[in-house]
Amino acid sequence: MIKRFFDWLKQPLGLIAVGIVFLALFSIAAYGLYTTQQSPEQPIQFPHKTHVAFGIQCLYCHPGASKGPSAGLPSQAKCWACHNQIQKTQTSALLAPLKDAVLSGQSIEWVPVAIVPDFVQFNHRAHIAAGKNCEDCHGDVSQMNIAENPQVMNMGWCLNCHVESAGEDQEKLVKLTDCGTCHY
Amino acid sequence: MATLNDLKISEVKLSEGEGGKWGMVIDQDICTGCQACVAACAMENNISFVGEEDSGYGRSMHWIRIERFWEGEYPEVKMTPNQPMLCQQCGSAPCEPVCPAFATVHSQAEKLNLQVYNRCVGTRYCANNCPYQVRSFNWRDYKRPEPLANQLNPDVTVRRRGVMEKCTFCIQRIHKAQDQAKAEGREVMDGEFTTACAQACPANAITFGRTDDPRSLVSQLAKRRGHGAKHLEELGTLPNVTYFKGG
Amino acid sequence: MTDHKNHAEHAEAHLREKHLMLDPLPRGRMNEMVMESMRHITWKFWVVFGILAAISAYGLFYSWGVMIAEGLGVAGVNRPVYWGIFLVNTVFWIGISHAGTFISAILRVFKAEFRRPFTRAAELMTTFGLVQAGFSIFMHMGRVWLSYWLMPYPNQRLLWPNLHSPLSWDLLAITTYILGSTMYLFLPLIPDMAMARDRSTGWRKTLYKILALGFRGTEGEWTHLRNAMNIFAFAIIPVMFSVHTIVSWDFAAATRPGWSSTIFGPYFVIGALHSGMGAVITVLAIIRGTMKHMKYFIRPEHFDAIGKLMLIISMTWAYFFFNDYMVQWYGGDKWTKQLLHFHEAGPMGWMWFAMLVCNVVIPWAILWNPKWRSTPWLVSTVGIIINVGMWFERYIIVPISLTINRMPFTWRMYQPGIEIPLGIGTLAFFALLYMAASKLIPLIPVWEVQEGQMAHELKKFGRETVVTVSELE
Amino acid sequence: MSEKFSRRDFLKLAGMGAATTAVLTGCGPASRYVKREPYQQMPEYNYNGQSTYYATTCRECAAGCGLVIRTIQGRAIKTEGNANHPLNLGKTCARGQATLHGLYNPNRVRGPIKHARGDRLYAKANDPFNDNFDDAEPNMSWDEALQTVADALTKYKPEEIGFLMGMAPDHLFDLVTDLANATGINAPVRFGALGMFESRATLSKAAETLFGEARMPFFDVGGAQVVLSFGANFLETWLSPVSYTRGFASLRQAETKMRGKLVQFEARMSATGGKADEWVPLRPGTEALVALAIGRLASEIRGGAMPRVFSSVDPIDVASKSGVKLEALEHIAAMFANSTGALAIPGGAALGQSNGLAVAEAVLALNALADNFGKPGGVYFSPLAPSQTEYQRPASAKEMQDFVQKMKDGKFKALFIHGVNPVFELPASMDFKGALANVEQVISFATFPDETAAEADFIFPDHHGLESWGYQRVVTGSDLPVLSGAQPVVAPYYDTRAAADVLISAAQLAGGSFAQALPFKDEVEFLRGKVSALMGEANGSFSAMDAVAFMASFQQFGGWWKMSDGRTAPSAADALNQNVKGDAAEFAGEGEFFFIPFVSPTLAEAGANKPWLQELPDPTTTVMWNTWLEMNPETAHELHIEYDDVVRVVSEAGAVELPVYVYPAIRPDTVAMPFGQGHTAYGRYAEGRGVNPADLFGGHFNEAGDLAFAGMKVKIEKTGKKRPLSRLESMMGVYGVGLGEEH
Repeated sequence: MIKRFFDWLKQPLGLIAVGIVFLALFSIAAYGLYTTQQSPEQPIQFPHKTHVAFGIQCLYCHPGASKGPSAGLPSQAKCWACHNQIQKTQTSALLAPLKDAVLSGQSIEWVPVAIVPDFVQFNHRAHIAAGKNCEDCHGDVSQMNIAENPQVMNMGWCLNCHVESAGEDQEKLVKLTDCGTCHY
Repeated sequence: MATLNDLKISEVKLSEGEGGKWGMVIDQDICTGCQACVAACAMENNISFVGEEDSGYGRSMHWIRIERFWEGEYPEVKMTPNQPMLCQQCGSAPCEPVCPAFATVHSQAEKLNLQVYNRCVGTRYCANNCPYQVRSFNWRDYKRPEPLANQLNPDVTVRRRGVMEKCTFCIQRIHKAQDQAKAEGREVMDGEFTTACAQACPANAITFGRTDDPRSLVSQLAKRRGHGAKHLEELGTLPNVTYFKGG
Repeated sequence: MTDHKNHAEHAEAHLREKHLMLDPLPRGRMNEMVMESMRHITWKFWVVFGILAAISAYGLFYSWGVMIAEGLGVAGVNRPVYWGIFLVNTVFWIGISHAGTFISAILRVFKAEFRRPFTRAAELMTTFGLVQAGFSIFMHMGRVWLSYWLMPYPNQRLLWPNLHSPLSWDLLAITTYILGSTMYLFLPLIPDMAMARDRSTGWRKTLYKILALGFRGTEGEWTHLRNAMNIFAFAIIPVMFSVHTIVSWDFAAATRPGWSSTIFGPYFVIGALHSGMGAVITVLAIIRGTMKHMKYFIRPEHFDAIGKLMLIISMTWAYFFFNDYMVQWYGGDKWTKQLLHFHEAGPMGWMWFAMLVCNVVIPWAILWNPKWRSTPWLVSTVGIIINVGMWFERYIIVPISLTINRMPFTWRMYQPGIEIPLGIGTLAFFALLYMAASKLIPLIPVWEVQEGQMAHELKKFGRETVVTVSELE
Repeated sequence: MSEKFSRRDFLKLAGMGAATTAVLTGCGPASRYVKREPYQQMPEYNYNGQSTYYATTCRECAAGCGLVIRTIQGRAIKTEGNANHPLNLGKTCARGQATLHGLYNPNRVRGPIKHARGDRLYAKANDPFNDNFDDAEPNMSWDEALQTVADALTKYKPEEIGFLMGMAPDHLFDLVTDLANATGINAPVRFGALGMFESRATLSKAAETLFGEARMPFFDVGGAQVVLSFGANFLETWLSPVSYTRGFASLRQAETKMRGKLVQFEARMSATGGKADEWVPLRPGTEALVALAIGRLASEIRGGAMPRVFSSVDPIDVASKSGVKLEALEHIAAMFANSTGALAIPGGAALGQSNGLAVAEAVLALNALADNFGKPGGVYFSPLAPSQTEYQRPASAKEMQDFVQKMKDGKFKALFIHGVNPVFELPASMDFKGALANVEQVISFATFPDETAAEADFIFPDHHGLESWGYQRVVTGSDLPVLSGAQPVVAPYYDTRAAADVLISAAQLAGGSFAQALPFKDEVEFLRGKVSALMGEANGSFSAMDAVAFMASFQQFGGWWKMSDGRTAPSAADALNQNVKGDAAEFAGEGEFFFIPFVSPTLAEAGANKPWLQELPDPTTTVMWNTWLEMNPETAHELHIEYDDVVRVVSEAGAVELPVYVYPAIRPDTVAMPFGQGHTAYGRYAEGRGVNPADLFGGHFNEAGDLAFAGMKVKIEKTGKKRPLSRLESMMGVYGVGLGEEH
C-alpha cells in the first residue's frame, strides 16, 4: 500500500498534491509569522497622521525623548487640553474613549509598538543628541494612522546603525559596540 | 605592584589585560560587617532573595558578601577584619575566556567585566573559573510575591532562571552619570555618583571612582594608605579592587 | 604413531574450539545464526525493554522537563560546586565511548585478529555513549533552550561563539567525534546489511535495503569499502585522542586548584579507555549470555584478550594517576594541598579509596590470572567495578574538587538532587539503544568474522600444528 | 497511511504549524506587547523615565536618619541617605535600605478591619515564595473607623483611655501629648524593644546621679584615641548605629589623627567586639568592678589623690572575680591613663543586669577620670532637638510592667496602640497579651499584621513610613539639634490612613474638649503649625519668609536643624566623689549558664518581615533566616553538643528550643541568643521562624527600672533533634568541619 502511495505521488496528480501540501505548510508558517508581527489593538484608534498634519511636533506629546531614556506617553490631561476645545470631541465615536477616560478618571491603556526587550537599556536622549530623528527609527509617522512599527527592532538593526555612526572613530566604535552600553 | 597611581589615562589601551578605569578601595580596618552594602546592593540591582533552604545551601544571590574568619582560640580569639568580597572587575579576568557564548565579556569602553544576562546560556564555567567565587547563579525563578516587584529598579534587568549574574560596579549608575554629564556638556566629576554599596556604607569603608585619574578620591586614598593589597593578584587577574587590611 | 596422530588431532580440536578464527562454519549457516539472533525476540526482552523505556522516559522526559521548568535549583549544584553529576556523567559517557574507537580503529590498524567478532558492539558503544554524553551536557545548561547559540551560524546579532572557551572546543570535538564515529560504525555495517537484506522479508527487508546502499559484494565495492574503512580507521584515532584531551582541558585550562594540571590530557584519555574497555567487556558478557548463538562468536579467548588489555590500561592509569598526584602535591600550592588532603580525608574520602580499589587493586588482583580473565562473568564484573571506579574518579575531579577553592569562606559540599534520576535515565537509555540495536542490526560483523576465518589456516609442519594468517587485503 | 486527509486533520496541522511558528518567533514583538498606563495628569517636576527624589526620615528604628528615596513614576525604588542630614550624612544601615520591603511587603493591613481577637490577619502558607497569601479584607469603611475611635474616646472616662506608642519622639507623640494634656486622658507611653535592650533609662538615670541631669549622653567615639566599651554594641543597633559607625571609622582612620583603639568588655563577642583591638571576655555581672578597678589602676598611674569612687575597689580581687587577668587590667588601665583621648562607654548587656545602674555610673566615672566631658573624643549630653525642652525618655521595662498591671487591673478601658508590638517585644512573663483581655477595646494602628494587631479589636492601619507625613526628634548621634522631617514619597498603596489624621478626625467627631484639643483640618496642618514655630529660631539650616515656604524647605531638605553645636558638657564636679556599689550582679534562675540576649544587628526588633533582611547574614555568625544559640566550643564538647543540634534553653520564666551555633568567641559559662525572630504573626517572612528570647525573660529590673535581660542563668537541655542553620560561611573553610582530622 505504501508502495502504491509512493507510486501515485510520482504521477502528475501526485506531484500537484505534493506541491499543494508544501504550499499549504509554507502559507501556514507565513501566516504564523505574520500574526506575530501585527500591531496590537489600541484603546483609541489614534490617528498620528492627523495630528502631525496639524503641525504638532513629536516632542510636544513625547517630551521625554529629548530629556531621558523614555519618550513617554502623553497624559490624558495633555490630550484634553486641546480636545476640550474641539467640537468634534463631543460627537466623534472615535474620540468617545478619550472623553470617557477623562470624565471618569480612568487611565487609557495604550500598547506601545516600538518596544525593546526588558534586557535592553535604551536611552532616547542619547540618540536624539546624536542627531537621530524620530522617523529614523519610528518611520514616517505622518503617514500612519494607528501606530505601527516599521522596523524589526533587533540587535542587528541597532548594531548596524551604531557601527555606521561610529565611522572611523575607534573610541566611539568601542563605546557603541560595547555589550555593556545596552545590556546590564 | 604598580600602585593605582601609576596608571595614566593615556596609557590605558583598548584591550583587556591593560589598566583599569573604575576601581574601588575597601578599608577592612573600618568595615564593621554591618551588611548595609549587601542590602543596598540587593535593592539597587534587583537581586532575588532565595529563602532559608537555598541560602543555607550556598545559593544565596548576594553580589557582595562579607567574609570573616577566626584566629586563635578562646580567650585569645580574634575575628579577622571583615572582608567585603565582590566582583574584582579583573583587568584580565579568568571568567571571560571560558564562556562559550561571549556572555561574560570585557567592556572595552568601561574596563569592566560585563555579564550579559540575555546572552547567558548557563554553563556556569565562568563561576567555576572565578577565583573569588563572586558570581551567583539563578538556580530558580525566585519569586517576588506581589507587590514586592514594585520596588524593582527599572535601570537593571530582572534576571530569570538559568542565568549567571554578578556585581556590575553599578554600571547603570555609571551610564546615568555619563549621560547626564554628556547632556550638560562636561566630564563626569569624581564623586558625582558612586556605587550603591559605597553610597550606603556607614563607615565609608568603600570608595569608588576612577583609578586612572590620579586626582580622584580612590587614587588619593590608595596613595595615602599606601600598602593596599589586591586579592589573589598572583594569579595575574589584575583586580580593580584594593583592600586595606589593618591599622 | 597413532598416539602422535591422536595428540595432534587433539591439539587441533582444542585450537579450533578455543579460537573462533579456526572454527569456521559454513557461511550460510553463520549468516542464518546472526539473522536468527536478531529475529529471536522473547517476552523477557519486551519486559526488560519496557522497563528501560519507562526509566528513560522518567529520567529524560519527566525529570528533565521538571528541571527545565523549575531551573537547576532542583538539582544539587550550588556555590561553589557549580558543576555536578551532569559533568561527571558527560565525562563518563565520553570515556565509555572511547572503547569502540579504540577496539575497532586501533586494533584494526594493528590487525589484532581477536577483535573481529566484537568491533560492532564496541562501535555502537561509541555512538550510544556519545548520545548519553550529549544528554548530560545539555541537561547541565541553565538555559538549554538557547543551546543553539553555541553553534557558529550567521545571525543578525553579529555574534559568534567564543572560540577561546574550552567548552566551544569541546562542542566541536564531540560533534566531530559523533559524526566520525557514526560513519565509522556505518561503513563496516554495509556488507552485513546487504547480507541481512538478502535474508529477510517485510519491513526488515525495506530497512536493510535502504541501509545496504545497494551493496552487492562486487570486487570494486569491496575495494572502495576497504579503502574508506582504512581512511576512517586512521582518521578517527587522532579524533578519539583529541576528544578526551579536550574534555580534560575543560578542567585543566581552568584556574582552579586540582584542575589546573598539565597531565590531565593523557590521564583522561587513559581513564576513558579504562572505563571503555570495562564497559565493552560487560556488554560482551551480556550479549554472550542473553542472545542466541552468541556463544559461538564470543568465546573466552576474547575475554582473555580484552582482559590483558584491561590490565595494561589499568597499570597505565595508575601511572598517570600517580604522576598527576605527585606533580600537584609537589607543586606545594596551599589550596592544591588542601584539596588533595580533602580528597582522602574529607567526608568523601571513602570514594577516593574506593576509586583506587576499583581501578587498580581489583583489576590487578584478578586480571593477571589467564584462567580468571577468561571467565566471562568474573572479568565482566571487573569491568563493572572499573566503571564504578572511573565514575568515582570523575566525581572526585568534578564536584569534590570544586568544593575546595581559593575562597575558604565559600567551601561547601554538594548533594545530588534530580541529577540521580537524570543520570539513571541516560544509563537506561544507553541500554535501551543497545537492546533496540541488537534486534535491528547484526551485533556481530559477520563478514569480518568470515574474512578472518578465511585468512586463518591450520598448517602442519611436521608434527606441529601451526596457525597461519594470510594477508587478504 | 492514507491518501485521504480530512479537513479536520488539516486544520489541526495548520493550528500546530501556527503555534510552532509562534513559539519559534517567540522573540517577535507580539509576544512582548504590554499595556502602559500613562499618568492621567502628569505631576509637575516629573519626567517620563526619570527619577524623582524625596527626602524623608527613616522609621526603621528610633534614631531618625535622613533618607532620600528615589522614586520613579510613583514607585519607591531605592533608599539613599540624605547627604545633608547631620545625623547620618548620606549613609544608611541595612534596615534603612530594606525599608522598601516593608512598603511593598506582601503582608500589610490593607484597610480598616474589625476582627475577633486572635484571628489571623492573613492566610497561612508554608512557602513564602508563593503568591497565595491573602491578607484579611478590610471590612469597615474609614467613616465607621473614625466613628469607632470617636466613640472610644467619648465612651470612656479620660483616665480609662491609654495610648501606647513607638519609641520615636515624633509628631504623633506630640499630637497625642497635646490631646492628653487638653482632655485628661493618660499621657502616651512610648516603648520599644530596642530601648529596652539599650537600657536608655539606666543611661539617663546614671547621668542624673553623676551629673545632675537626666539626659542622653553622647560619646564622641570618633574623636577619641582609646575607647573602652563595656558591652556597648554601638556598631550594631545601639542608640544611633549609623552615626556611631561613622564615629568608629574616624576613631580608626581619620586623616588628622593617629589610629585609635577600641577595647570591648563583654562575655560574648558582638559584631562590635569583633572589630575591637582587644576583646576582654569578663564574667557577666562584673563590669562595674572591672570599670572601677581600671579607674583605680589608672588613677594610680596618673598619680595624685585617689578619687573616692575608685578608692574602695581591690584590683586583685576584681581580677579573680571577673576572670580578667590582673596584667590585662593593668595594661588597659595604662593605655587609658596615658591616652590623651580616653573614652569609656557603658551599654548593651552590661546595663541589663541587676547592677546595671552601677555599671553605668562606674563607667561614666572613668570618663570623669579621663576628664573628657565636653571635649572632642569625650562625653557630651546629646543636643535637645529643636523645640524640645527636656529629654523625653521612652518607658523603661519597669514602667511598662506598671502599665501592664494597670491593664490587668482593668484601669484601661480603651487602649490605642501605634508603632509598637508589645506582645512580641515585651517579656512573655509580663503577659501583655493576657492583660489585653482586661481592656474592653483595643485599637491598633498597625501597618503590618503583627502579633499585637492580631490581638486588637480594630486595626486602623497607619501608612507605611514612606507614605506618611511627620517629623521626628533626633535624640542622639548628631552634634546639631535636629528635627528630622518626613513626607510621603509615594501615594499610599492600600486603603490606609495616617493615625494622626484618624485621631484628628475622630476628635472632631467626638467634639468637646477633643475637638478643641485638635482643631486641625488634617495632619499636615498640625505639622505645619509645629514646624513653622521654628521659623523664628536663629541659626537654622534654612529660613523662609512664610510658613508655606518654610514647610516646603522642611520637606525638601528632610528636616530642620540648627547650625551650631548643641551638645553640652556634663558637669564633672561630683562624678568622682560618688559612691558606686561595685558588687557583682545577681542572677536569677537555676541554670549554670549566663544568658546574653542581644538584638540581631540585621533584623533589630521589627525587621523580620522584610525578606532581604532575613537573607542578610548576621555579621558575627553569618546565619540567615533563623535564630541560634551561641555556645563556646569547649562547653559544646563537654555537653556532647554539635553545631546545629537543637537544645532547649530553660530559664525561670520559660523555655525555648533552638539550634546551637558553636561560637568560638564566647565565655564557656555563657550562652547568647539574638532577639528579632520568633514571630507568631507579622507576615509570611517573619512568622514561624526562629524563637524569641523574650519568652525567657523574667520580671527582674535594675535600679533604674530597665529590664535585667542579661541577669539570668539558664539551663541547657539536649533534645536530640538537629536543625541545620542557613549560613553564608562555610563550615569547612571557616571551622575546618569535614576537612579531615589534621586541619
